[in-house]
Amino acid sequence: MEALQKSAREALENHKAKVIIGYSEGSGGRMRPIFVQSPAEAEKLTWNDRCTQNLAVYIAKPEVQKLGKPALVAPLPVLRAVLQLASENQIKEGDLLVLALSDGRVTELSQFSEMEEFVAKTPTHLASKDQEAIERLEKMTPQERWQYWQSELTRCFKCYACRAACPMCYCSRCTVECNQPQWIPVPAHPLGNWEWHLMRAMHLAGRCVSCGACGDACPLDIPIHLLTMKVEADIHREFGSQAGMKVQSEHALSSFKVQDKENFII
Amino acid sequence: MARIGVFVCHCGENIGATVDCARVAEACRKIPGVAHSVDYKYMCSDPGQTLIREAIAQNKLTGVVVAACSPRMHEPTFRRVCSESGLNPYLCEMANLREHCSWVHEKSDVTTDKAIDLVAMLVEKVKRNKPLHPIKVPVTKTALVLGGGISGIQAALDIANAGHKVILVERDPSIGGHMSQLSETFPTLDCSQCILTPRMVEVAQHPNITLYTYSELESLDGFIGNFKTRIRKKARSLDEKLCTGCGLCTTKCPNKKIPSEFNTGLGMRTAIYVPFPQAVPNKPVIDREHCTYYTKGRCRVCEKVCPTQAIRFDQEDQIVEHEVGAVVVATGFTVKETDFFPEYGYGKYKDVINGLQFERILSASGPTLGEVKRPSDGRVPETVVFIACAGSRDPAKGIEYCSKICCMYTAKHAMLYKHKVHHGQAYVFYMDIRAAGKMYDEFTRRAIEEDHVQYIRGRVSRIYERNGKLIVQGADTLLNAMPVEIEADLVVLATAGVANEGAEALAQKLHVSYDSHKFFVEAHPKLRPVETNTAGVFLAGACQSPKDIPESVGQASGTAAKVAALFSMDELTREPVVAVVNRTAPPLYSTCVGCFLCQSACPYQAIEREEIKNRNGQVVKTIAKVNPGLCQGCGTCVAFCRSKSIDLQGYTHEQVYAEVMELLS
Amino acid sequence: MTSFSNLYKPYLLRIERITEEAPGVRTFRLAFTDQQEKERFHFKAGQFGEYSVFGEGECTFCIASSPTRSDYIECTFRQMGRVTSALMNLEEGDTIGFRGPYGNVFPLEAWQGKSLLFIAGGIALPPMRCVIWNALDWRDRFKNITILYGARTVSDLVYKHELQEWQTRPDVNVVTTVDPGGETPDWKGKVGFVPTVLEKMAPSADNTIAIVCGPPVMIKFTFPVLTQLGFEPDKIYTTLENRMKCGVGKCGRCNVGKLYVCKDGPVFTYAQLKEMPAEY
Amino acid sequence: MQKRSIRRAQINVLLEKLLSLHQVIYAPQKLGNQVDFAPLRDLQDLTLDHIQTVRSAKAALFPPVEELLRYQRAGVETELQDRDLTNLAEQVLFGTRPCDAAAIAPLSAVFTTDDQDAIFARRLERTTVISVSCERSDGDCFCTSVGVGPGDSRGSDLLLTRLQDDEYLAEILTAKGEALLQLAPELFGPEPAESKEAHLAKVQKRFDWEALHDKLAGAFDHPFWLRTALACLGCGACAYVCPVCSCFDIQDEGSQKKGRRLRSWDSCGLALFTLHASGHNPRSIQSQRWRQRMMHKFSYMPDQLQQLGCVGCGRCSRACPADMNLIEQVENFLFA
Repeated sequence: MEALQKSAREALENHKAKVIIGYSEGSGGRMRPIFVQSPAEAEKLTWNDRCTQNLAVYIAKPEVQKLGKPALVAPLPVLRAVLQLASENQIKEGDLLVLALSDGRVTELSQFSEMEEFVAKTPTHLASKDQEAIERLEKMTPQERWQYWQSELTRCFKCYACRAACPMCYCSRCTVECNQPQWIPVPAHPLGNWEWHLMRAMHLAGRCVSCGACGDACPLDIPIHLLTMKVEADIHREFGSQAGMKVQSEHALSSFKVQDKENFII
Repeated sequence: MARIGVFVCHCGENIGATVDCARVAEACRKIPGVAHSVDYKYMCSDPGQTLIREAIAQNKLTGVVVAACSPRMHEPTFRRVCSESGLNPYLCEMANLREHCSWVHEKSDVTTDKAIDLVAMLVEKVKRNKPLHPIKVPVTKTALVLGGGISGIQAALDIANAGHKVILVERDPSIGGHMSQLSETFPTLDCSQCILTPRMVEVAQHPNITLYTYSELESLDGFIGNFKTRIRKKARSLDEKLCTGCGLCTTKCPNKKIPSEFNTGLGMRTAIYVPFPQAVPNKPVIDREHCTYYTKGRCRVCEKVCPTQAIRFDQEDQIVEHEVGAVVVATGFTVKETDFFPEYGYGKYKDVINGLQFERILSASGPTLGEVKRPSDGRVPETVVFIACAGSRDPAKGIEYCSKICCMYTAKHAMLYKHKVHHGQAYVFYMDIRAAGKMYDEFTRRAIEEDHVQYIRGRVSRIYERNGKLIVQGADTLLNAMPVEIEADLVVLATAGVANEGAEALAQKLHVSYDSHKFFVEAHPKLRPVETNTAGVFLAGACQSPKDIPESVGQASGTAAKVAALFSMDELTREPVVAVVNRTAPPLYSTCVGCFLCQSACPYQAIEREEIKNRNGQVVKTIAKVNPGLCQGCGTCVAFCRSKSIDLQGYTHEQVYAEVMELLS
Repeated sequence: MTSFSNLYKPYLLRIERITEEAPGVRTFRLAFTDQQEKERFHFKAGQFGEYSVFGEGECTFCIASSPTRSDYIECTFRQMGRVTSALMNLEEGDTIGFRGPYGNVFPLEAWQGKSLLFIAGGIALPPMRCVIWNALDWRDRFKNITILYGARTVSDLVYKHELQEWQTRPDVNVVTTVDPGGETPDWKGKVGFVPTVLEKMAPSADNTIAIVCGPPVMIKFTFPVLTQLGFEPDKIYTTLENRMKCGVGKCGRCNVGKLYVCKDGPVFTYAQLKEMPAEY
Repeated sequence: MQKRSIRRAQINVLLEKLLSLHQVIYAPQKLGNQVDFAPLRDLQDLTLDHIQTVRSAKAALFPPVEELLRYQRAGVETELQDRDLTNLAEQVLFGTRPCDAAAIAPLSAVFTTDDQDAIFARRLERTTVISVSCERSDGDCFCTSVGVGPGDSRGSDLLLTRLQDDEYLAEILTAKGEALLQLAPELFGPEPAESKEAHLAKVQKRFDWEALHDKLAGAFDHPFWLRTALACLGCGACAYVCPVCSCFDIQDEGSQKKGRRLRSWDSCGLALFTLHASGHNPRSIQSQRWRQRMMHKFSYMPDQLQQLGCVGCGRCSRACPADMNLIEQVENFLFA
């Protein structure tokens, strides 16, 4: 904790960053994102297992951008989100600093190559509760799984907290908000909910950094992160690529390669 | 205010016998927005077309649906009719009542109902069609030909003779390619160099051809008619303008023990060298890897002896840039080395050689001056075993395909050997003899029947050395797999023809596809054999798959015809069915967020970046932009765009959605 | 059990006539399909309605025709989004939905005896056309009537025929202008932005009401000019166009401060606007 | 108003009775790790051992998706089918907390002031509210700061307060409450001797809403909004769990030929809420939208409808993925 506060303080004092986006103790045992702009405030920064928000989500926010160059307190998923955003041209090198957290140490990273190296040597497995939940779902029959998701997704009231909490959901106009035509129904009825969540899972396929922030954000505790995590794991297994590992990465599902079979094109 | 005209065609009995066309026309009349609906026996006939023309004028139609056959067949016909009647041709659509309905169903009411649905869907689509205009792209009438082998030479000459500029780029110091290495050519046994050299000279002297030898493609950008290319001219260490090609430097170079590439390692060359006497251009090049000056910092003999002071040790690679309208890829192939074959000694037996090496041994300009001498001791081999299909057609070796030329050149080799060593014995191990081609089968038969080459059907399992002889162990599968063992003096492997090293990297530079063997892939194996999937990039010769000389030349001329046809136009007209990135009012400007995943998904490199600037000239957003010259309208980007920011003109989200909703409601 | 009627159930109106005004801009003349509904229906200048294409949704426009002509209502719209695009595909004879009239009104009765200065830009003439015709139909109740109307280009001017008609009337002073570069060779009006032209016209503020409708940027530059010319803020009227859905002050969209534009507006004076948060 | 007593077991008997009369009972039930309001199918699922449900009971009066009408088109003619309100079920909100019951007043003020929203009004007419006073509270509760209390009877037809282990005080507050009593008078005992005050949760008053209201009036351009809204992600979680928030959207579903017009929940926190078709957005950044939420609840609604838009249930604080705690925000604002 002291190491994190020290790094943050130094980053501000040395003008390496104008704002540190980090975690602090919030209300009712919850953690809260904070925006530290002066060295004195750095003591509010903290880090523990309850920090589930993915802070990379704030990089694109206009109000945050106005504060100047940010430094992100970055446990692995945040760092991966940064790299994935970079690979999708949403961040430029030098736009931000990362205070990477691992094993209680803080590493200051400014170059993408440094971040890539850091990520490469950090294990990326899912949290055991998520892994177990996915395995439980995999063991279900299709009918059971259908039932499960039916009951979970029917509860959704489409507050879009999942989307808001996801650093990869940065579109200025989400597909559900495209109304010419209105592909995805707006209302939160079962069909509209299914279409929304399946569409989101597809849109995150190959892009999800498996941070789980969407599921944690859901006020109704719907484990939607399992959908994107499962798709991500499948893509990792089938194509060998993992989101948020490299800036110049080949996006498994959106890369045309000349050696791809392409009989379908002509 | 849509005023759509529906024209239902009976196509004679084709549709009329199965679908109640009158009922279709009547039902369509009731669709909101349909101002006119008729049926007619042959809509594509003159009277049929006249019906459409008159209806457009009388009913002030804003869109036309012709319910007839496949749009593949008559869409151009009906679009032309609309165009002639003052209606934008892209406001005309066809509902395919023949292939999609009458041909695949029995006559019944539900078949007619389906026909009505098909038309109604198109009516909803046409209501949302927008006038489109063909895209015009200017054409730079210069062709880039990559590779100076026989294919490249032929293509370059044909294009140049058609009156267009050609830039010919060859990686080696001389053009000529593999053909220049060959002794005689099948099936006529005329001297390869004798027929090739005049072509080489013609290339060098052609006013329309700019030749870059010892050069490689650095990059290719742009699109059909409008490519920009950068070519790396590797440093020859020589001022080519001053050099007269006298050859003094090559004779005086003290470094004489460098295996000659031209002679497939069977002969030696100097560090400053001309690859072969007939080279074009006849100018030497310094091999910096072996030159004593470059490796040890002293010598400079060539510089001293050069009568024109043409040597330039400090010369650097040079990048030249050209704008070209088309690219012919004719980079050829290579053959497997003998070290690929563990069963034949991993290349360690000097007297196990490949076919190309045997060509050099047979060649009058070769290391033995045409006398058949084996590499190990220079003796004339008394028994020579030729092994066909060395590597080819062998999935275990990862080369499933037939290399196509080996049967013929093996017959030629055996025949030429017999012509030169009359008492010698030639054996050919083969699997099948593939001699389809004009005078080809006759040729192999001559080898067997007239020159008494002994053909054994079977594979050679092993070669090993025993008492100075190569023991070739195989089986004769025509004799019940009877083991065969031959004591040979020389073994010639007809090794598989494979893609060049670097073919993959080149394909990526050119944005063309390649197969699992790294051969470049044609756009269609039958109907577009010389085109690639990248418009404006064409293929010729063995870079596509192993080919013999007649086929390579034929394909090169075919390619040249394609290029000449392209260059016959000042502008290319393209279908406007291309993707477009949406634009919205500021401050959003576009719903595109610039993730550029479409860019990596596009098979045609058609997605570019566009910077949107505000009034003060500051970049406020970078979004995707589709280059209409490159876009083929495949729709991959449309499907991929998460924010639905890309639409395919003529098949917009709105149109497709309206069609689907019409069907569902 | 109390009897309620469905607030969101629209009237069905038939498109009687479609007029092409400018590129992407059309006017529909609409008539009630139900005679009883027609007779019950009354509105005043400045009010708006929710027009619907069933299956696409609803869209908000002012009623562009005058309440003095009660056989029909008219609306003019520009193709912008989903509903207006669907409206574009409709034909004469088609039915659309209409809810309204909603909102407050221009207090024409209170303006009696005064001069009226109408200032409009682009597609914002329609909400004002209602007031203009209302005033012209009551011509003797007002003193001078001046109309300043500008658009980006000549082709973007809407109600071209009516502009001509007003121009030929001796009792109306009409000034039309297009933005620099938007003029055609035979353009006889002025060239220049509306606030600039207004400044040069320098109409008298004496006993005059100014009614301003236009894009936000035009309004922003017009108010200071009017103030400079001596117009009091409570003598300057405009109409706001916040996003709306319900039209009856419930859905929350058009909320500006403690007001709902749909219920407490859309007509506001400059004096009122100054008191409101700038969320429009 | 009369006071009676009722035992825990008899409450269940009352609910059974209501179920047998085909009344829909919305009641708190355990769902995974949460307690949420949902239509009660089995009394086993009922729980009262919670501080607050995740969602409010708002959905029973103002469902997340509501059909407004159906349409069908043939040629140029359109036929509208009005929403049939005669078959709306009688329903009971059971186990609402006093804050939830207090939220009905501001909610109906929105829907019934000036133009009556028929669907809402009809639902409200057919709704009976049986609230249960709070015995416990947590740090997110602040009902007392906004004029509500843990034993407040406002909005309830019947208010239950637990006195002993299984004995409840039953306050019959309205005619609908009286009807409940009449439904099964044998279930109710005499008025208990004890008053409820000692059994209510102690919710500390954190701020003075009138002071807040007054300060907000001049605070539209206060730098506070920009600073404090940095963490706000712009989702609708706070609005969707709120018992008062009632912004909605109207959308058609189906084709142009046939379909229905639906009303669905919307939120002023979502970026596109106020976006004009022209691309202009009066509230283009999140801090403006956050300000709107605060202003609307504590300034605009009291001015417009004489109702505070907040009942202090604390759900928004619990649901917020960025921990934008409302009490803290208010306290910070009052000191800012």
